[in-house]
Amino acid sequence: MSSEFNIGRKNKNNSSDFPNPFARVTDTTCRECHHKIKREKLVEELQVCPECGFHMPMHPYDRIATLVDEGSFTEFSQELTSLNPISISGYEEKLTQARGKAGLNDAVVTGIGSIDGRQTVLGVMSFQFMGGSMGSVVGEKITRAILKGADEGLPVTLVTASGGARMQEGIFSLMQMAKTSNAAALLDGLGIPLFIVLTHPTTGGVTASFAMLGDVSIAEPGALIGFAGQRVIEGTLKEKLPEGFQKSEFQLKKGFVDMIVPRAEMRKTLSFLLKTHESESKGWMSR
Amino acid sequence: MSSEFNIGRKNKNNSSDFPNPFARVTDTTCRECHHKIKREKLVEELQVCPECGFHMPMHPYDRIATLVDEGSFTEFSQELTSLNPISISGYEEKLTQARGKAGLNDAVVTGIGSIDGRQTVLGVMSFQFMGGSMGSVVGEKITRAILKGADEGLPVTLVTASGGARMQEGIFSLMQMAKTSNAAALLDGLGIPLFIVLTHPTTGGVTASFAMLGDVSIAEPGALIGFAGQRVIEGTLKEKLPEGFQKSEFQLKKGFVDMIVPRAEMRKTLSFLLKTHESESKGWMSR
Amino acid sequence: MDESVIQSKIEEIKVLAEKENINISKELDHLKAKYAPSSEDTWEKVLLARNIDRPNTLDYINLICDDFVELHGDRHFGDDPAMIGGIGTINGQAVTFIGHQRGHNMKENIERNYGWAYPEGYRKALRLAEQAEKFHRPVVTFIDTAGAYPGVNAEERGIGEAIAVNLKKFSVLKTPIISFIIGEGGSGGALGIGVSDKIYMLENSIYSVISPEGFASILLRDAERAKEAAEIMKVTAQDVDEFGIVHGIIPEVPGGAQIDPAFTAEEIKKTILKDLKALMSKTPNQLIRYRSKKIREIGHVNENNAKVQDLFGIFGKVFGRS
Amino acid sequence: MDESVIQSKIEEIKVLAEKENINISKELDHLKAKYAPSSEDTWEKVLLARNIDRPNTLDYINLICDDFVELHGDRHFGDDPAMIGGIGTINGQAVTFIGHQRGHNMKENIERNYGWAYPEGYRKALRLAEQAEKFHRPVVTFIDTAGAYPGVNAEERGIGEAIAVNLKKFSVLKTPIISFIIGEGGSGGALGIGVSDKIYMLENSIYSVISPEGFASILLRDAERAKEAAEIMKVTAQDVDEFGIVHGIIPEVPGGAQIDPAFTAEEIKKTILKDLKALMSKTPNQLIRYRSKKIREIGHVNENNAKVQDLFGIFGKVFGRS
Ligand SMILES: [Zn+2]
Ligand SMILES: [Zn+2]
Repeated sequence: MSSEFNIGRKNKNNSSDFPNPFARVTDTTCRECHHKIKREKLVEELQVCPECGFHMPMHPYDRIATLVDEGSFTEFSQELTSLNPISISGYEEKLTQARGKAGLNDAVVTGIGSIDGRQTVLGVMSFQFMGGSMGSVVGEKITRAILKGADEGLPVTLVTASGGARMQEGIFSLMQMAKTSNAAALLDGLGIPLFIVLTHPTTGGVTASFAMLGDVSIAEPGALIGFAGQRVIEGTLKEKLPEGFQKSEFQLKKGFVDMIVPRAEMRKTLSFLLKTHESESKGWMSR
Repeated sequence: MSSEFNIGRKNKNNSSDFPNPFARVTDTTCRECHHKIKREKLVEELQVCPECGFHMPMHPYDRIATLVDEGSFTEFSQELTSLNPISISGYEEKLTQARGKAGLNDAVVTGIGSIDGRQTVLGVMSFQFMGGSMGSVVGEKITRAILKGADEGLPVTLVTASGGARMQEGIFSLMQMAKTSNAAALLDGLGIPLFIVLTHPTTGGVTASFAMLGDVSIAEPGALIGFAGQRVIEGTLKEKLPEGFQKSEFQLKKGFVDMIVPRAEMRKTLSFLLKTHESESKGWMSR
Repeated sequence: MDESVIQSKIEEIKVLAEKENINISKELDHLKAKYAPSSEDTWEKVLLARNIDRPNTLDYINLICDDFVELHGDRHFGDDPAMIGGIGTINGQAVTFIGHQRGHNMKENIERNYGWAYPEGYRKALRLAEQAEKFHRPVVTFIDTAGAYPGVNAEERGIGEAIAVNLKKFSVLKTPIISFIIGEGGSGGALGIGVSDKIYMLENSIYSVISPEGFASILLRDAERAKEAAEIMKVTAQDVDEFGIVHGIIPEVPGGAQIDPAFTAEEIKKTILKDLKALMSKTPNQLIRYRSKKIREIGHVNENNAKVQDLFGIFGKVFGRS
Repeated sequence: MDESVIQSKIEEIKVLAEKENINISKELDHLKAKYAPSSEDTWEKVLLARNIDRPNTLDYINLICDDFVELHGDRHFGDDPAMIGGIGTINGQAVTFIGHQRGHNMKENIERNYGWAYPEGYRKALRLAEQAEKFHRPVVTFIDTAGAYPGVNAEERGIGEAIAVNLKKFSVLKTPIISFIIGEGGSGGALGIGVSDKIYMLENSIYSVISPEGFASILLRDAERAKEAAEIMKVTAQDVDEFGIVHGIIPEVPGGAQIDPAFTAEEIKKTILKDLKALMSKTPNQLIRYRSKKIREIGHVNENNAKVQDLFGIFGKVFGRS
């Protein structure tokens, strides 16, 4: 477990001691264009490759730092950890490894923060933690986050990154799709907005549940967004994939995302959405 | 004006003297396969060609007779006639001619009848009357029929046949699309069913309004159903029309009609729908 | 004091101002436009309504809004570039904008399909309207199309159904809707985003059930007689206003809105702000009842030789007594 | 008295009846099936669940309903033959049926795309479910798919979005929903019509987050180890029932439902009638609250080493106190 991570963990309910943004970032070679990038440059660019524009996966705490007002974030449900519901051998060890590697208890961080003074519940997934897969903990934390918004009348913003369901939890992981989608239905019934930010990659059971249920859906450029895996489509069905298949730009053209927003403008965009969805504007209307 | 027609007109509010079904039918040559058909055979076959199955346009009174329980139909708004809202020269004369030819005041007959004892508001269009075009009278009568259903809690069944908006009424004919669709919205809000029977041909402004707003949509076999005219698509845009384009079977495949029902089974099908949409079944549920 | 007197007074002031080297020409142009007599020539209006330089939906949005974010897609099939939409703020008030989008040149027009929208365009419009309803944002639509796209693909994906559903759902949408016909308002494709609480036509816009060319070819049996058809059909803003179908006419500078887009944009903006003030004081039920009644009253019929309106008492049943 | 004792008693009676030439063998077969011990072999169940002769959705509808009318289309793009639906009556009660449709031979399977539905299939399912809701008809769904179609076209038309919207909307649909997994219940494609008040699995059906083959190839790194994967994943009706995820198991005759479809159909029919009696006495709010709570409780987590359920008091807020 890295020392940067411990800073965050120790002071988990004390937002002023939020872990240093990008403390975990190191010199990196871009996976897309193989350009070498110094740590300082990468931090400055919010982990976007200055050469090819690839938006690299981010640690949830780093992402949160780029989105919320400084010191405004309070995490909740941080101590939630997984059991082994279908008794898969090796799952506990895998979880322990992932915790150490990602510096998180599971694949999502949830809390409340504000953007330009407007509060939102915020859930940010981590692709580093077992491929961002959704098991009982991710399902429960996303559900709690959405219901927290419902309960407190706060907009909910979820930043997705996931390979899909966590197969090690068998049928229980499938059910998290229903659980998170039901939470979205309840939020919808109260007329409270759900904003979804789709980042690279968002696939499988997360795409087929809450990730596609945003009132407004924003994608980062070049993110892979889809349900079926590309290898399944190519392999099993021998279909040739069209150019740019399942990328953000493809999903925009196909009508499934509202806009593509570069990481550097994400905060500003969310701020505008929070402003234009404010509940004061309801005043004139009886429900 | 034919004598058969006068029978119906004279006794307009007396359902027991409903005009003799098929009194207007004569020996005919099928327009599709050029098969010659004797009057008796044609009546027996409900004006469906026994050779090629073409479902010929029917006079509204004939169609009503094939659908409702004998003696159960009472017409309303029969006296509604058109004005000349944009002062088109020759429109009044055209209307007078059409009245004589079709034996109707305008292109739709509306009333209340029952099928196997279950009441429904019924509106049946006539393609013979100026191509079933929708002007102020058709718009008003369809709207009244739908609102009658809303007012009395009765299901509404509309049998369409139309070339589209009545251009002689200019912008007023366009507005009938909004009017009939608004009526459908109000009916929908009360949870009362709207059943649509699409017959040959149903196109233009009628397709782009109430004809596509059925809770259940039934098409007769081989009916042309579409928005843009085939000549417009072929002529203006030089697009080649696919086989069976805009026919019932095409619309079924494209997902816009629930089922294709031959004329001989239409009454039975509507009866089943009226039964399974009965309001008693609401008893268990608070609204 | 009639319009021609005002016009000549304005010209006098302009000459004086120029002599004194005072730059008030822009303000004077506006004043002039406001009191300019409308062109009497119907065909000239048809041509102006279709003018490629005429401000389009995004032009007006950019001139009117403090900020605007475009939203894309119908969530079913695609994103139609001929129909755009998004959220903007006008003097801080959030508004959902929806409109047909035409181009200013060949390249843009090919990209935008000349403002002929596909079913997915109308479904995007409805999605954004329902999003606005959910969050109690008013809706402003800009109508600028010769019609829905009359092509094989549009038919295959149900252009008739898409328009019909919009007519139905916009007519009972629980949030204020204000529409502006900014160019050509053609047929069901125009009406598909045109069922509203308030609808205005720009001075040189047209609104018709079919294009003059179509009318000519069908009823006059000669497509060349479009000019004549336009007269017969009564398609100008002034005609349609006289029929009581729109709520008013938005002025343009002489020669058309393309000469001074900002002037017309400002007029549109003022109209939106004024109407929103009135509409936002109403309950959703009041809005829908008014909107339904207004639609319900359009048409010319008689019954036993008397002009009739018969509401069947249904509005009470649908809306309660509020 | 355990099952094997019952079985031998049944055999005794059968022999007696045959001697006396009394034809009660069918009744006895059913009795036998009801008390037959389940096969202990997981892979056998997987193969039975996929058996091409196994009764499919339309088979059960025809066996259960007095009358049935199929309804088609999603009103947006197409009619998906892999997902069927319509209105039927059971002892006079109108019910909306929805289900994946597989074929019994190659030709039918090609026509039905092997029960792999496209987005338009899921959207048709939702349309019919919302139609049922509007007219207060209960919904019965039959789940029988290896999964949603994993192809380019399905992705292009938003298979993920279509399933997600179904999960959301079925979970708060204001009418009773009863589901039966009749064969293979594979992944999101199964769940897409599987969010219900009551869900049952047929004795030889399976329910899983991914196919055993997929699990084997990803987690066991060998697609050939599917048999082993099926054991590890715990996919049988008996496993899933033990997890508390379904409400019960519907019996089949020994050897599988294809041997006596009428027997299983009758069991399904009895279950529907019994459940409808209970569910139709509830208000829509009660239904949704129960459905939401049931979904909400599925999952195994701990917090500070204690097993938790935390409802945030939200249900009161959403549903009121009724
Ligand atoms: Zn790069
Ligand atoms: Zn024939």
